[in-house]
Amino acid sequence: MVNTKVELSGLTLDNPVIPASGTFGFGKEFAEFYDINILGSIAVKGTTPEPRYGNELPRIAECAGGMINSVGLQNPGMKAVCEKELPELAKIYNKKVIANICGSSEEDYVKCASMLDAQEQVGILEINISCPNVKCGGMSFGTDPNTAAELTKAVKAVVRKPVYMKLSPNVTDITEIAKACEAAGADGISLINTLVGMRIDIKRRSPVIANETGGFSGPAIFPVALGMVYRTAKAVDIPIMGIGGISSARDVIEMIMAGATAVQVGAANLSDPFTCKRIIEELPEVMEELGIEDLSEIRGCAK
Amino acid sequence: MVNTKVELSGLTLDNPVIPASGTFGFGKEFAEFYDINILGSIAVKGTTPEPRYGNELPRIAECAGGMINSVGLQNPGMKAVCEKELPELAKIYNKKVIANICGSSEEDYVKCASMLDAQEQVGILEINISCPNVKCGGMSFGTDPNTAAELTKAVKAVVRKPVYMKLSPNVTDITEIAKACEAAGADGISLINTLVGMRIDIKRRSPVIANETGGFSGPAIFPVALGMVYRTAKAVDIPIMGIGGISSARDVIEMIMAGATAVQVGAANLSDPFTCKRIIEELPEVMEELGIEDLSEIRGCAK
Amino acid sequence: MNDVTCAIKSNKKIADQVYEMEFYVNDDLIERPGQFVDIKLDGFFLRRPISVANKAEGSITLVYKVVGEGTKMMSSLKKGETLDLLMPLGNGYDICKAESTEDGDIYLIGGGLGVPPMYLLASSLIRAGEKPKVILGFNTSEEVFYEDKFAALGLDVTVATVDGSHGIKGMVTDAMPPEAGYVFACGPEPMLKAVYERSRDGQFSFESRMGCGFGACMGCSCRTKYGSKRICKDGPVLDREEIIW
Amino acid sequence: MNDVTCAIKSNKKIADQVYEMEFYVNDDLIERPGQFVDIKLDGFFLRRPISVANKAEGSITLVYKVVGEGTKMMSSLKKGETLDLLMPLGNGYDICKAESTEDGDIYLIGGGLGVPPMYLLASSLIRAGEKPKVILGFNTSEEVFYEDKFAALGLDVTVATVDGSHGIKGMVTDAMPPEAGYVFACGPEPMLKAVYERSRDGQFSFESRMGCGFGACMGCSCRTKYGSKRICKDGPVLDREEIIW
Ligand SMILES: Cc1cc2nc3c(=O)[nH]c(=O)nc-3n(C[C@H](O)[C@H](O)[C@H](O)COP(=O)(O)OP(=O)(O)OC[C@H]3O[C@@H](n4cnc5c(N)ncnc54)[C@H](O)[C@@H]3O)c2cc1C
Ligand SMILES: Cc1cc2nc3c(=O)[nH]c(=O)nc-3n(C[C@H](O)[C@H](O)[C@H](O)COP(=O)(O)OP(=O)(O)OC[C@H]3O[C@@H](n4cnc5c(N)ncnc54)[C@H](O)[C@@H]3O)c2cc1C
Ligand SMILES: Cc1cc2nc3c(=O)[nH]c(=O)nc-3n(C[C@H](O)[C@H](O)[C@H](O)COP(=O)(O)O)c2cc1C
Ligand SMILES: Cc1cc2nc3c(=O)[nH]c(=O)nc-3n(C[C@H](O)[C@H](O)[C@H](O)COP(=O)(O)O)c2cc1C
Ligand code: FES
Ligand code: FES
Repeated sequence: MVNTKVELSGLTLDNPVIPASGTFGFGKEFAEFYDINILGSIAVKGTTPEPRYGNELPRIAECAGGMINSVGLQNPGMKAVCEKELPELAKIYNKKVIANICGSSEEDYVKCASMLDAQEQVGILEINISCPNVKCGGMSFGTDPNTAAELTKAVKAVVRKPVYMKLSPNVTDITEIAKACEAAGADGISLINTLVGMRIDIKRRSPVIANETGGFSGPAIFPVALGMVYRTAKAVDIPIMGIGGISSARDVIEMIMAGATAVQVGAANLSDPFTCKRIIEELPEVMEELGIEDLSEIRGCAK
Repeated sequence: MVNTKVELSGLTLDNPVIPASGTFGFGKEFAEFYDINILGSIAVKGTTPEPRYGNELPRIAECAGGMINSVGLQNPGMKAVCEKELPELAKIYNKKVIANICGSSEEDYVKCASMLDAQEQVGILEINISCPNVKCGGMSFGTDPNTAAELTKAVKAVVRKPVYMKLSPNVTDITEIAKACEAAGADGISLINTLVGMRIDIKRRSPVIANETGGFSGPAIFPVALGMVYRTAKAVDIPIMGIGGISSARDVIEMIMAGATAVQVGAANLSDPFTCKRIIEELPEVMEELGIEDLSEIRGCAK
Repeated sequence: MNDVTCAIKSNKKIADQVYEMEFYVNDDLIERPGQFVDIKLDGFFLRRPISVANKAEGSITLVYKVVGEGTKMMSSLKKGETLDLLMPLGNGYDICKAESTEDGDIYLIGGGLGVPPMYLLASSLIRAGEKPKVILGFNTSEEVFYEDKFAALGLDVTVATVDGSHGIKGMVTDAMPPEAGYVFACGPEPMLKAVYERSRDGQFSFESRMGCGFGACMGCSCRTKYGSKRICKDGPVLDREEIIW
Repeated sequence: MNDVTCAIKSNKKIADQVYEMEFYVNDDLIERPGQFVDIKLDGFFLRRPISVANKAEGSITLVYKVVGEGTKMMSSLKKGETLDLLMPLGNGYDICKAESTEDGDIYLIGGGLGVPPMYLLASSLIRAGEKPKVILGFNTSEEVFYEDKFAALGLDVTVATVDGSHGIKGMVTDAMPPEAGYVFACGPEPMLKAVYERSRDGQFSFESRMGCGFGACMGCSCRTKYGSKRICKDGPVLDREEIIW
């Protein structure tokens, strides 16, 4: 029997498969498809201090092998998340979850992080400094190492749980940002968030997305994500959650070989709601085929 | 009858379709498939002052909707290009071509550009400051606005022909680099070059590409390229050659609506050698269907 | 919600660019008219949402227009080939609400590809003892479909074409009374808005580009008087009184 | 070079994970043994290069092993389905060069999926009046194929398996003389190198991951004594004397 368990900053996950923030809501829609307790963990929808409606419609465009979204962090706000969404999720999911936090200012992040840190259900705080879909905040925190480091420090100062900084791929050198976050005390790095992308409706002669550009993700971005995880894993010593374009157990193995400890599956959940279930079922078979007994054997083995 | 002609810095092209540098050699392999005189122009293989063997094998990996290459600018050197490759191309192609120039130092670029500037056949000089596959030079010139501007000035000082700076997408803000090149006298911008990407062979537990990471291109990157062309077209007043993931006449229209004046087709030539021919044949039909009489009507119309 | 693989029973052209496709599937899965299915097509990342036009014992029927690459591919599929569908999706029309109104006729108003869901709705209303008036709008005579099918249900059907090549000339609103009591509408947004303005009450079905189609991604949210709603899950049908334009 | 669409005549398993596929196509397109075709498969960006194993009037045969997703898909294709091929690609073996040597036997040495091109080569050599000795190497008996076909050509065939489960136990080099006069070899690189070291002259066929397969991208270049060569166009067959390991 192969062992699919992985350890993430003291949290033991039954397997490394985690739905990515924003693509799994607070779990209940997926619970209609399968028992979500099979998941390693769940990264819930990005939360801001106040409720947010998000961007105008259309928010979605299709691409070859992927999609663009400009949801713009629509969420019910941290109070509703703590008082309603998380308790409801607790009824259908009995493991720790990953809270995903966003804001427009350092204060926002700090407020939101300290409130979510207090929730028993939350195992890890994932600080999203990489959302390309919000005007102020979001990605701007993730493109400069100093700003990223300061935010990391500010959040770390008010919380007890492990803090993972979720980075943007839309930068010249991701390893610089990752190193700055590590030096500032981050417990781990989540990468990547979406690439900036665009589609134009040639009949209407205008951008498909109301917001013009949006966040591009799905299988098409896998090679970019893999390269960034690989380079970052060489640059830092803290664990990495590999995200971007994952849709199969083989992709998971590739990400772990690149240096990831766990992985998150995003857009693939939307086009096939059973993606995470399928990956979790296939993972032991693929491990056996490749002669892998424990995932820790292969972490970062591709050199 | 629709008009597919476009004008690029004084050069009139029969149509906006140009094979991208590095994916069309010096034309002769494609001349075995079709009469290459139908092409708007041809961007020939990146040239350095000295011959270069390039990177170790394997240099190619496959991805969903694209590929990774790490050819590493293998080329016979500027002397052989001017004395052998271009004269041979002239026998099978009777229009102006785009010379693609690379180097490891400013001096390299200047030497190569001035030699190619003297070739009658060359209509435009494309300065590749974005190759992710060479250790020194290449991309490093394309990630900092000041360096890019200096190189632009240095090249402009020694040549008479229009100079297009070919930019890397692997940067935090491409418009900054484009604006710096424009201010330094560039006649146009070519974008994008390849994204940094990677694949791992999970059986061998090592990177597929000998060089570990490589340049990722093909249909998968189209939304990234489109977004960068769109944003850059708003930021500069010089013409843009839109490159990245183009494989159909509809993609060409989308790129032009984003602001490109002409387009280049790269990886798609490799998986289907008839791609450019097919696009050129389909373009008038698609224009008619969309009610476009002249491509200048739609340039940058998506707002 | 179910993920079902089903075989195509027939797929034929019924008007200019418009096709009717029937699948073998457990039709009991469809609970209400106005619900839709989300179709996975080979080579496309996102699914294609299409409303259920009709259902019979063991099958459902869709009517779709070829507008892009996905629907073009659908039109090339043959009998016996299989498709992967998520269904049933969306709230659908609540016909009980219409029964309870007492001020005049019920109108079913469909524009273009908003016509198909009206057919299953009409059947449901008839089964519930109602006799709605049907108004169908198209651009031109070549696009007209299902007029005969609605007539065969014994309903009063008016067709309006923009160019006047079939039925009355004009928009669906030209066939409406100045103020309709209760409307069920589906069609392009400008049509919905015009119908909204000429009706006192009713239910309107909206379209949106969708990420998931089942409520998880917030890709389709719209503002309503009762807060934001997901068109795929809380819609596609909204009550007249909650709509914000 | 041609881009041809051709129909599959047959596609069947002939050994563990190994399939033989025959296509209807103008076989005159294949000029030399050792040339290959490059196959476009739905859903894959790059083509798959496969050597021509045999040709007959109006058809060619490939033998391929399922090693990944692309070859897995190939193995699922049925008679009558069509594939898009670029062909002929590569230089192929030059059998004239072997005729001109006078010191001893000609050896055909194939390892694993290096065996198929040896079959067309053997037929060509026989037609040219030669009678090469054939040595085939596999890991284990379940992987063995084409031994009988070579024997049916009237040639002396030795099979070596690493585990000794069929033929002699060992590598192809264990079946070779200490120094072979002229060899034609195809197989994994370590095998080629071992054969190289035990031969005076010959031609060796190499593999490489390919971008285009027709000489345009420099994705497959290797160093030789006469400068860099493209495996897809100037190769896949290299002369012994030009090889740099
Ligand atoms: C709830 C709902 C019910 C629908 N019912 C029907 C129906 O019964 N019959 C019918 O013909 N059409 C219906 N549509 C519209 C149908 O979904 C689109 O015409 C179809 O998705 C277009 O796909 P395509 O690949 O041909 O076009 P493309 O333009 O190539 O599609 C590109 C992307 O945009 C999306 N898209 C394009 N147009 C629309 C649209 N109008 N609405 C939503 N997404 C769109 C596609 O799904 C795809 O993701 C419905 C839409 C919704 C939301
Ligand atoms: C000139 C030449 C002739 C060949 N002849 C044969 C033959 O007759 N029979 C046979 O079984 N195999 C042959 N091969 C190897 C065959 O091309 C690969 O096994 C096949 O491409 C694997 O595809 P896949 O999708 O199953 O594997 P994957 O590993 O999923 O393929 C991923 C990518 O890597 C490439 N790739 C993987 N392995 C190889 C390889 N060994 N060589 C080149 N590219 C590779 C694929 O083409 C694809 O682009 C030949 C290769 C070359 C270069
Ligand atoms: C519809 C959608 C909504 C998303 N919302 C969030 C979010 O709220 N917070 C966040 O950190 N990332 C968000 N993301 C990014 C994903 O979590 C993930 O990083 C990205 O999509 C790359 O993974 P993928 O290629 O598997 O989709 C969202 C992505 C999508 C597609
Ligand atoms: C095999 C290969 C070789 C390339 N060589 C060069 C080069 O020499 N000079 C250059 O500027 N770009 C080079 N490129 C980049 C392309 O010109 C183009 O910018 C990039 O591939 C994006 O376009 P695509 O998605 O259509 O391939 C190369 C790309 C490929 C795939
Ligand atoms: S499309 Fe995902 S929530 Fe509606
Ligand atoms: S694979 Fe392109 S040159 Fe050989």
